Amino acid sequence: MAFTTQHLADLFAALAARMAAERDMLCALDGAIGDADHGIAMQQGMHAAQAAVAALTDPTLQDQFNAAAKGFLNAVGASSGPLYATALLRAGKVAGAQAAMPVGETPLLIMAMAEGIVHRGKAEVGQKTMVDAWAPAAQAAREGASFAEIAAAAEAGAQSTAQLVATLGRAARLGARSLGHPDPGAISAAMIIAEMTAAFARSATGGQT
Amino acid sequence: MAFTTQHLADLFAALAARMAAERDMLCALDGAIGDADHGIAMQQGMHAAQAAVAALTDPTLQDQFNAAAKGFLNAVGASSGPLYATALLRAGKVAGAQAAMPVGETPLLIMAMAEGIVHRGKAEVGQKTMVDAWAPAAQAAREGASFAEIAAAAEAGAQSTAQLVATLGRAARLGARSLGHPDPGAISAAMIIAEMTAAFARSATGGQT
Amino acid sequence: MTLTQKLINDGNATVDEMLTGVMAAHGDLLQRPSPRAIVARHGPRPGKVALVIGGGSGHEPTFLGFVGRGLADAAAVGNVFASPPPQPCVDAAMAADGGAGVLFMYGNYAGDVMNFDMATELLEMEGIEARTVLTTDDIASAPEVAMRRGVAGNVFIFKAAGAAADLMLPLDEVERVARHANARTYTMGVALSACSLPQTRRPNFDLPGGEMEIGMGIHGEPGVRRGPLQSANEVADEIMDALLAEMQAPTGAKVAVLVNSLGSTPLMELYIVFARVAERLAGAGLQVHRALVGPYCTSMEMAGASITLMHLDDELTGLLDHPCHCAMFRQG
Amino acid sequence: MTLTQKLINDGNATVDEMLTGVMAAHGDLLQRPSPRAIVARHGPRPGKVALVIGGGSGHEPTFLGFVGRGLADAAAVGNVFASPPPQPCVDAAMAADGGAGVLFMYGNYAGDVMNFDMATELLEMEGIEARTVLTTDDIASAPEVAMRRGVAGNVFIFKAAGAAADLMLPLDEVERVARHANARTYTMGVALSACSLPQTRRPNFDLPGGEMEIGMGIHGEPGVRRGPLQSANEVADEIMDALLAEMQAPTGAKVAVLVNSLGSTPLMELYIVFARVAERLAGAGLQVHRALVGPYCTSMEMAGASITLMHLDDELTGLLDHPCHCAMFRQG
Ligand SMILES: Nc1ncnc2c1ncn2[C@@H]1O[C@H](COP(=O)(O)OP(=O)(O)O)[C@@H](O)[C@H]1O
Ligand SMILES: Nc1ncnc2c1ncn2[C@@H]1O[C@H](COP(=O)(O)OP(=O)(O)O)[C@@H](O)[C@H]1O
Ligand SMILES: [Mg+2]
Ligand SMILES: [Mg+2]
Ligand SMILES: [Mg+2]
Ligand SMILES: [Mg+2]
Repeated sequence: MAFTTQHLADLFAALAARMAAERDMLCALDGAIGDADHGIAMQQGMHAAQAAVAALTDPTLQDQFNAAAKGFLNAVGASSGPLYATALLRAGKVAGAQAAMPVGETPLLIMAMAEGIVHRGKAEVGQKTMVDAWAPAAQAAREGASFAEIAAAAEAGAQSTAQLVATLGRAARLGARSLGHPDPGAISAAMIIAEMTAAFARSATGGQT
Repeated sequence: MAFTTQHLADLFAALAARMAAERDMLCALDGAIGDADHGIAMQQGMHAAQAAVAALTDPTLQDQFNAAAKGFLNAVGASSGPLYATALLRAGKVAGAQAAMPVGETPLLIMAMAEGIVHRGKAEVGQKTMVDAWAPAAQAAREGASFAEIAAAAEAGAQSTAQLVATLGRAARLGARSLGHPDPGAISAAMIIAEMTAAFARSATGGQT
Repeated sequence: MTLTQKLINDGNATVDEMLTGVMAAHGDLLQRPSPRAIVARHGPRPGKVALVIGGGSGHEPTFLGFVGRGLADAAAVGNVFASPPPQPCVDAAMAADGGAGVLFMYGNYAGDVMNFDMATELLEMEGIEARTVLTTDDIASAPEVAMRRGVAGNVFIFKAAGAAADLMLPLDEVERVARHANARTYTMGVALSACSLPQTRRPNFDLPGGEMEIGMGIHGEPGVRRGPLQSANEVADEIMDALLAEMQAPTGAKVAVLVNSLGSTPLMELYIVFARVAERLAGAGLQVHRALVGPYCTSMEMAGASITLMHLDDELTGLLDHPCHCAMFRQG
Repeated sequence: MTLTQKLINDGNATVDEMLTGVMAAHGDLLQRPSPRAIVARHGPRPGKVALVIGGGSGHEPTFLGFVGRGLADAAAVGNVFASPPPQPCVDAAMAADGGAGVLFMYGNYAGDVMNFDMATELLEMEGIEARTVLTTDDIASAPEVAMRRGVAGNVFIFKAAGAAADLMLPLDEVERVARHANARTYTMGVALSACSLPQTRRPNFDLPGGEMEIGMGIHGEPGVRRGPLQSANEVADEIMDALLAEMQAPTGAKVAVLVNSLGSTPLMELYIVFARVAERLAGAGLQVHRALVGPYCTSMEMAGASITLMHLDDELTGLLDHPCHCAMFRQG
């Protein structure tokens, strides 16, 4: 079974819809420890990514990831922009200039995105950032876990950020006062990973999106 | 029985206390058709008048009214300032440079104040201003009505302003929209006249304030 | 109901404490000859008509912010939303007097008229001639011009008169210019929230969330229409329709524009409004010669904005272009 | 819960519509080479270091209001409270480049650092050297200076660097001046209400009536202490105690002071605060060389204020005195 450009286009549409639906909730989370705009950044970013991908005519998977990266970055800026743009570019490199990739290789996309985010933001696990969702997901992927397990690892990592003290990003200045509040970027990351793994799983069963 | 400088000093103290107590209510009335500050103007004005009078050493009645006029005007400005300053100066002229006046002549003070207010503001009865309280009170005084009747005339006049359309002052621009709201200056005028006539009546019975 | 959040000490002392701060910050430009009179250090001079403005506080930078060389020579400062009493008007006039007469300019409000008129009588006794030009730019405040309030258009009207005085024109001329400027200036505003007097810290009217009031006065005097809050473009269009109809300027005419914040409406929103105003003016074939955008005539923390158009001719254009150097308004 | 009252059209279009208005109002001073880049018409010139500032919108007049001859050559404009992406930073830098290098200056926020750093890499490919000086004046935002946020002190810090660039100093010198200015600038603020993003129109945090938060960031980032709203003097004293302790200036030293509104706090309150600040400075034996009072670095309609002190030396004094002519900030 293959993960095709059609599947990827549908995935970006799903991500845009999901971020639009979660916008106000993510803003509220950011309001507690940051500047209340994370939901807007993710909604605008994924909307732009989806639109940029939809505008392509018979692209390769890499074309799609590159267009999504550029669209996301230029629409958003902020912290999320460079982080997700780098992540998506890395994913594009892995997917390559082809119209489809084996579903069995899609976990590499999660790993590549996690690396891109760490490369750009220099964050380590435990600093209360989106890395706390991406790193465990990548780790699970590396260990050959199922799509469901990868998503679960991301979700657990995201939830764990409530117990962490931020040392990077806007929340860093809060120190101990960031305790008890999950990191908005980690929460949105878990949602993204959930959408991605669900799309991979659907493509595995050949199911239409 | 005489109305003495002691009675007048006590009257200004009573007026200051009354305006302080009614401040927020008068502001609310002014808020409906004006700029919401009438209670502040009357409270500050009567407070200053009372303080200026208290500062005098064996004054005549006219000294007291003049000091009150100056104190009120300089503390307040606004519309109320010139109107009440002029009213108090006129009252002082009538009271004269003496330490007491016959209680039977005190209605002349009401008439003089009403004249002063009309002189300064050029308002006529029916224009929804404090004149709608002062004029009927002065008319009753002219006709030899009792103190209670004078106060009642002022109160009736003040209440009648709710049915009037303003043509002077801030409320004038409202036109018909000022209908239904009493004029704050007329309401405070009725309170002042009530305090004054009560003080006159007390002095008549020789009662201490 | 909670009290409005204000950074103050004593609600009855706000004006005097503000003036202490103004003098501490701008002592190089301003003097304070008496507690409620503010005079320009570099404006008044022998032979020059003294332009003296004033009114209630709470509209800062109007009035005292416009005292300075090239604009007003002095300002009389009242309590919040209350005309100053006659004495500060007299003090301001005497301190600014250059022997060429005094022109009082202020918004058309019953209280201000009574107090400044008393001041004029007192100045007569001092042998100083003081004349008065009332500003009446708020087209929403009454059908007849003579009954209208003076609001944000003061900035342009005072500026024109101040320039005429700075050019050493005689009192007759400065008065003529002032009336001419006022006659060609049109303002209309919209309120999105109330403001609160510092003494009470309670909203001076209530405007439910989701509503706006078109034509509301800068003291919260009721306006002409209350309705659901509309978009910036719809609001700008409603106001511009009224202003353009009133102004009756031929195509090709030049205008000065002020998009003013009533207080808490931020620059971002003012520029969004200005974008539409500029479109509408272009559509009407009018040229924007000068544009001011910002808080020029406020009502403390009231949310909302006003739009002012001054219909320029060559004389007014030159006067608006004249430099001025005030503590809160700088040009040229 | 009702939505915050804003005079806007589309919550997602506020920044672009604002820029349309800014260009309509200030086309004589500003250019817009790309949608989110604003460049001074009269600033950039051959041989001059290009000072390029930028950051999220919602702080107007910061940043774009400080673009003009004598101050910043260009600004990159982000979404509300969001760093601009790299492209507008590149566009602003290329438009302002005079062949003597580019200095990026902006507040120290994770997002801005990532985006401007990407822009720097892109400029390298164009053969343009861009350096960066982060502003870190918010003493409440972290103990270590390097982790602190840049807030209202930007006005003085950018002003000093902009003057150095206008004086045609080389990149090394402009960078040195910028770091020196930042190292001597200290700000702390207090919030009395939240602000709302135009997309959501919901308060970005909740601060119950009767409370204040000391040290809150200009994006509503939580501060150092929340407590009952105190008097202007108590608040000013708490902030001044902290600023003076950080600044460690010897008696007789000169300072520049900014009392800044976060948005809806009116001039009356700022001057009441300034009165106390001036008292405290006099008490500490410090001289006020320059005082700014007004909305210079805002958070849309947030209520509150900040106090900034810049510890001057002869070099910084001269640079602050240097004239500048920006759309929203005029001096000399
Ligand atoms: N250096 C970093 N590395 C990884 N993630 C980061 C970093 N800095 C911030 N983040 C993430 O970005 C999120 C905030 O994103 P967003 O609100 O969109 O941007 P901003 O903070 O500029 O408003 C944080 O919740 C955090 O997860
Ligand atoms: N020309 C006038 N003659 C008599 N009373 C007047 C006149 N103009 C205004 N008033 C009175 O003044 C009152 C308002 O006083 P106040 O609120 O203290 O002053 P301001 O209107 O300047 O805020 C009105 O309610 C009205 O009764
Ligand atoms: Mg954020
Ligand atoms: Mg009133
Ligand atoms: Mg008033
Ligand atoms: Mg942000």
